[in-house]
Amino acid sequence: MIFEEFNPSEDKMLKIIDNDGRVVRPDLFPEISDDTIVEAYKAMLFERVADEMAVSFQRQGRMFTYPPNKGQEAIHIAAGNVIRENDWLVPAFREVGLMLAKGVTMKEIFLYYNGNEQGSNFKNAPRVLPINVPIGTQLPHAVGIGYSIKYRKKEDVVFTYIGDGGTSEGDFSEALNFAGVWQVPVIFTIQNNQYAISVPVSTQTNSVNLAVKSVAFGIPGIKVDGNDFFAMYLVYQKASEHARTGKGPVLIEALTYRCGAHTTSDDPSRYRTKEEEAEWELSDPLFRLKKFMEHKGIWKENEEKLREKYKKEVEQQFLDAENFTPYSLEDVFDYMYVEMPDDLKKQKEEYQQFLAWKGNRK
Amino acid sequence: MIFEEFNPSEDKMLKIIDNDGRVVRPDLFPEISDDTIVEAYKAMLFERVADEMAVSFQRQGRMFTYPPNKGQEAIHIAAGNVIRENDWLVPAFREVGLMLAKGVTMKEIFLYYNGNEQGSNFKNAPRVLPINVPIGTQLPHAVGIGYSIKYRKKEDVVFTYIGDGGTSEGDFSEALNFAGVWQVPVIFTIQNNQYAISVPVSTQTNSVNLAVKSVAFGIPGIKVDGNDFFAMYLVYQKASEHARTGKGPVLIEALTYRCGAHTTSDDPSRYRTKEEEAEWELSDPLFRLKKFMEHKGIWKENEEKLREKYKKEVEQQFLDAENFTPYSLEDVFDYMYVEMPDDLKKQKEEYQQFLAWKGNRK
Amino acid sequence: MTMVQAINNALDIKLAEDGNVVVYGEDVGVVGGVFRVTEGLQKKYGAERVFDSPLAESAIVGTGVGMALSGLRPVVEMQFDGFSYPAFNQVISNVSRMHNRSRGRFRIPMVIRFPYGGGINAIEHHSESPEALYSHIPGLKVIAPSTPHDAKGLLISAIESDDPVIFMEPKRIYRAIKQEVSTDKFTIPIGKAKVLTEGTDVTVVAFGAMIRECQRAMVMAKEAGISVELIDLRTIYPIDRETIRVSLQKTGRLVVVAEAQRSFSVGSELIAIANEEAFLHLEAPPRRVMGFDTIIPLAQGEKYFMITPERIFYEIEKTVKF
Amino acid sequence: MTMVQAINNALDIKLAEDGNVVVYGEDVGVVGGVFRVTEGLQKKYGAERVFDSPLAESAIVGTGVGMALSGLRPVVEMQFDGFSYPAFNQVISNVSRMHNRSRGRFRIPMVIRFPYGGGINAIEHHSESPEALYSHIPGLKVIAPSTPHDAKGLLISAIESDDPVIFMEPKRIYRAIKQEVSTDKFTIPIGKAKVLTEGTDVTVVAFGAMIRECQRAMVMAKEAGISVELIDLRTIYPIDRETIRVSLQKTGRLVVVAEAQRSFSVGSELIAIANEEAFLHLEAPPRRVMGFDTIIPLAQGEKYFMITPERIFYEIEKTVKF
Ligand SMILES: Cc1ncc(C[n+]2csc(CCOP(=O)(O)OP(=O)(O)O)c2C)c(N)n1
Ligand SMILES: Cc1ncc(C[n+]2csc(CCOP(=O)(O)OP(=O)(O)O)c2C)c(N)n1
Ligand SMILES: [Mg+2]
Ligand SMILES: [Mg+2]
Repeated sequence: MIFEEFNPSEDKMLKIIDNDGRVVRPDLFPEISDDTIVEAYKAMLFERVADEMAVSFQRQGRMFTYPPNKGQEAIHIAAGNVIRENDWLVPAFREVGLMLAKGVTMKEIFLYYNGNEQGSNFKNAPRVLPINVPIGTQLPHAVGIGYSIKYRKKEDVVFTYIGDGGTSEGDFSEALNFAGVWQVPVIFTIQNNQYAISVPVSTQTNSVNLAVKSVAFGIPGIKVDGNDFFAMYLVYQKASEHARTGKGPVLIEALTYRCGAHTTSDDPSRYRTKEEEAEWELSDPLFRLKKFMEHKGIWKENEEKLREKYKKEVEQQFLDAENFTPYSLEDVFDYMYVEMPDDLKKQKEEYQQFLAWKGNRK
Repeated sequence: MIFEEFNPSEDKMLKIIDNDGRVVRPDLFPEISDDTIVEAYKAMLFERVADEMAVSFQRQGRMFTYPPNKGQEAIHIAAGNVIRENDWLVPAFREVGLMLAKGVTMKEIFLYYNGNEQGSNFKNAPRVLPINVPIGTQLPHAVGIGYSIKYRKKEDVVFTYIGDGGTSEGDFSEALNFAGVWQVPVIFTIQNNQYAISVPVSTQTNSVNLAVKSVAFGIPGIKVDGNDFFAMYLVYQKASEHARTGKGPVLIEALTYRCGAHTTSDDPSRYRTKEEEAEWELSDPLFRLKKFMEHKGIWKENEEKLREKYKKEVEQQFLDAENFTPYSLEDVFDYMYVEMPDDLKKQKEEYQQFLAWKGNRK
Repeated sequence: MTMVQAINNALDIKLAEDGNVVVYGEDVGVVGGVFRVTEGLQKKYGAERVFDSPLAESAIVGTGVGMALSGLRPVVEMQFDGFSYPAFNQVISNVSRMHNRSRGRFRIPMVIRFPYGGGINAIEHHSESPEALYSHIPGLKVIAPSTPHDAKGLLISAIESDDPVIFMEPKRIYRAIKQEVSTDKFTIPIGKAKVLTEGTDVTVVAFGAMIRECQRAMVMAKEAGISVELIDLRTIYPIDRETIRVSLQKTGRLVVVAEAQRSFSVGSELIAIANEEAFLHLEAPPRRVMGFDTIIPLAQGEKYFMITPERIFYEIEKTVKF
Repeated sequence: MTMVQAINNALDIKLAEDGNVVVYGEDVGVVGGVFRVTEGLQKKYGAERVFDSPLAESAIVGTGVGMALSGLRPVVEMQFDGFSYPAFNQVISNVSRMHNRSRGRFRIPMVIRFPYGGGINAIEHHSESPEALYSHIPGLKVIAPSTPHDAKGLLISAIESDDPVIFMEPKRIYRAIKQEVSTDKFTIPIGKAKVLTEGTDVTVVAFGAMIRECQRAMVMAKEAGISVELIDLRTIYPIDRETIRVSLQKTGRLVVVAEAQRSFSVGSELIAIANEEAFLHLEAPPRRVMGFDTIIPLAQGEKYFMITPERIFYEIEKTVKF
């Protein structure tokens, strides 16, 4: 079993293809069709195009702050290939490709970063939670959902995400501890992209790696090359099989790199070197998967054309978000409660009176 | 080094004498004089007598709720023998013997449980923090003090305590993580007395033991027989040497048993068996140390007489607490701020007016 | 029934009636809670529905959010008022916001119960009245009953509410008041105050354990010829403005009685409401009979901090004589 | 100087003057904070005095308690208002209580700084105004400056205070206001409000970023012939009752302007104070121009939630015309 072979206490890491797309562990290569591989690559490409465009929309002043996820696509698309319709996704905020795989649309994501809560009202993804901003607080939610699943004797699994920095929050440890005690079907993924804004992992913790934190909670943990699509695919297959068959939670550390800025407000040149960035570029997940496909001769598409097609799709989604129903006063008040208190109704009315006064005044 | 030999991942436990007081690991027997051993036993006996009397004062209705520590004395007195005057103690609430060793008096402890904050104003123990009630919150304080020590390039060490249940709180993990990153001189002891009120350790966490949680924070951890005075003495010697020489924090799990109730309001028969209690009685730390001394022929005192003497001492301390200056209105107000706001002064005055009115009324 | 029994009965009824209800927290399972509020429920409904959790309030509440949005109706216990704070971030960032954040896609039908208040000679952090903190948080409803009957009816309403509820139980009167309470199911609406005694000279607003103290003060007031209208708030957020307005239009005088520290409190809010709703009727400055802006002292100091009937009477008299 | 520069300058002065001052939090070291408030300080004073911590607010504050009681003067940053909540338990259970609990044996000369408030089109949890939560906690002092000059003087006072201080920085005007500020050391007393403009018809009380909005509203008021007395609270706890009393005795009318949700808020408290201090002078019901009791909406909804000069004027006029 991979969870035994890749013991995080010994700082081992699961890796199936190298930076040049060559298979280094053929014995571990997952069962996966060529078609699936090609489609996965396309999904990663789509995620990347969408991300680049999001950054550029923000630059154009058409969107507020946005956190890019360039470089982390293998994790998302591998999970997207394993996660089932009835499985739950409890995201942090950098899992766009996986959210798309679950039915969230770029329009919704743009709407959210455009400052409209309707962007969290995923119409076709009832089992995806909104993006979670207060770091770490999402993990107990995942565990609670896991409890519901177990309570109802279902075979669903919860996928949940956190960053390397997030592992320092108390909620991270509390959630993993509850998951261990309750033996709930939750797959925790730490996207270790090396930084929490400007703070490197070495300032975040003194543990040998992040996967090893699983030991404190008595759950299996494994460190994986997060830029290796096949390694991530394998680990998600094994982890979801584990969770789905009642064997409890799993902690995955996916080693990756945040190629972009923390958000569009951040300037990484203040805290990391060009050399470091260049080195990580060598293990870019798209590059590696493409190389693999080329070696195998299964890549037949024209990437530039694909890019153009995706750009148009993303553009349309963005326009749809821009042209979304204008934000109304109802949007401020009407979702606060299932049963709105009278006080709140009155506050709304009073504000409407002010608006009327204001209208008359002009 | 013991931290390597007793690897918590393999669930090893440091133990030097057995339940019959026989040395099972002569190679690890610490350097310690016979006198020190005898004095340590006396201190343990004193702690036990004080504890029994506290319970009985509470039963007599002369004191409010009190948390007994019977069975955990070896941990406290071993630490008391290693801790230095300039070292800090950041307690939870069951470390009475160690607090006494640092200069706290039973009078102060009684005063506290009698409902007077002056019981935390330790006159002769400037480096002992008050008892800490909100579980886990004391550990970050210990780490902060550790930071001060390191910042000032001192050689002091911080001893801090938590229970098995407390390891589930977020603050436990956050504090240990900070300690690992900052490499501060803090010795964390988990007094694993098997229960958090009624909840057994098995419901608290799924980890193989509690010492192993150190792995998550990259600090040395060790599981020790907490009812074995010599094991605790050795581990505190090694841990404080480690911390004092700039090698950073250590996590100790001291395996013990809370022989009494959680507090005087608790009834353990509701959640554990007489058999379990009887079994743990066999490893009573006083019994074991006494046996050791008897084998070695160094115990020459009359225990009954000692008990009587200690009882008198404790009784006197209790009377001193009972006869402490009556609680005044000043005690409510005057310690809130170094610089008291006018508002608060006014509230106090208004209350005094009420008291005057009340006085006139009678 | 005592209040402890009434709450137990409410949980029992909802556990029996609705398979989605689960009850958990520290020590609530095997021993039935440190106050025995959940006694017998694990035996009756099994350890999957009534259980002990690890000692971590943030995760207790946080897992509750996950359960609630996936269809369960968790009723979680914080062992004491002062130990609800480790969960504060989950409460303010998620419990209260998930419905709004998801535009109604997810509901959080969750109850967070805890014993609150002083007067039982407890150790530090066991005597707090944090209603103002929770009532300031939009998205929550906050309840504090004053009798066994109300506790039962309000708790059933809280469990049935699709909005999250903070349910504060006045521990001081957990067993101090006995009352006939029907063992049948009944509910009491959230957000409605109750006029306990009608009167004409002054309106006294209180809740929880302070109601009994007010009633004692009213005996003194009666002797002094003062007619007090006593309102039990029952729900602290949303406050029933209507009941307060009607009363103040009659009496023109307001005294708020609560244990908590007085600044930025339920007392402040009630005075603001009195001004907004009945300014022209006010004949005397509303008064706050509340805790000092100090930490509630340990047992020996409670005699100063806790609100006594005499002190309430003193303030009532001042208000009426103004 | 902008407010960011003024705060940086205050920290610089105290770091230079007092070897016990240390500054830390998430991203405050290498990059100098996400708003660059601590920029350059690590370079100048070294990574032992100005540093990045792991991402855990509870431990940031909790370690600060340990540092403070052992002789340091920690100034810690919570990266945003909405991320001060994970540390709430440490603040309410320890920061505010250690001095009282130990009967003055330990002091907590600690400052917890964070940017607060809305109006910058931020994402969720980045636009909160939690002053009521912190002001209700006994043992703390709570400050919110409205100008670069005040920010500097008040922060130096806060760092020198032997009591713990919550220092709320109105992020919306971090760089929006430039002002001549002396680079010399100066302090501004904690607990004193400032009358910014004298007036006779109505007293407007505000703080932080709302001062600027009030000043804009006052232009409209002036045109309408209304004379406004504008008070900048500066310290939110303890509130300067005296300044408010004197003003209300003159104007008889009160409007409170603040961004936070209105229930159980600084608005409620100020109305209570107005009643307690100047009841007989009040000529109109005091009004709260505050946020709704809703979660502050995402950017597109801020136009409704944020207090505009026009809305302040509207309420001023209502109050004066009452
Ligand atoms: C509780 C909390 N504190 C601080 C922040 C501000 N913040 C947003 S992202 C971030 C860094 C997160 O780092 P990491 O967990 O590694 O995730 P990444 O951004 O690298 O994906 C911080 C500090 C927050 N969102 N929540
Ligand atoms: C934050 C918090 N939650 C709950 C409590 C109530 N409480 C007091 S002691 C205790 C159990 C502690 O168990 P453990 O950590 O094992 O220490 P022990 O009592 O066994 O020494 C609990 C739940 C508390 N004091 N603080
Ligand atoms: Mg990261
Ligand atoms: Mg224990």
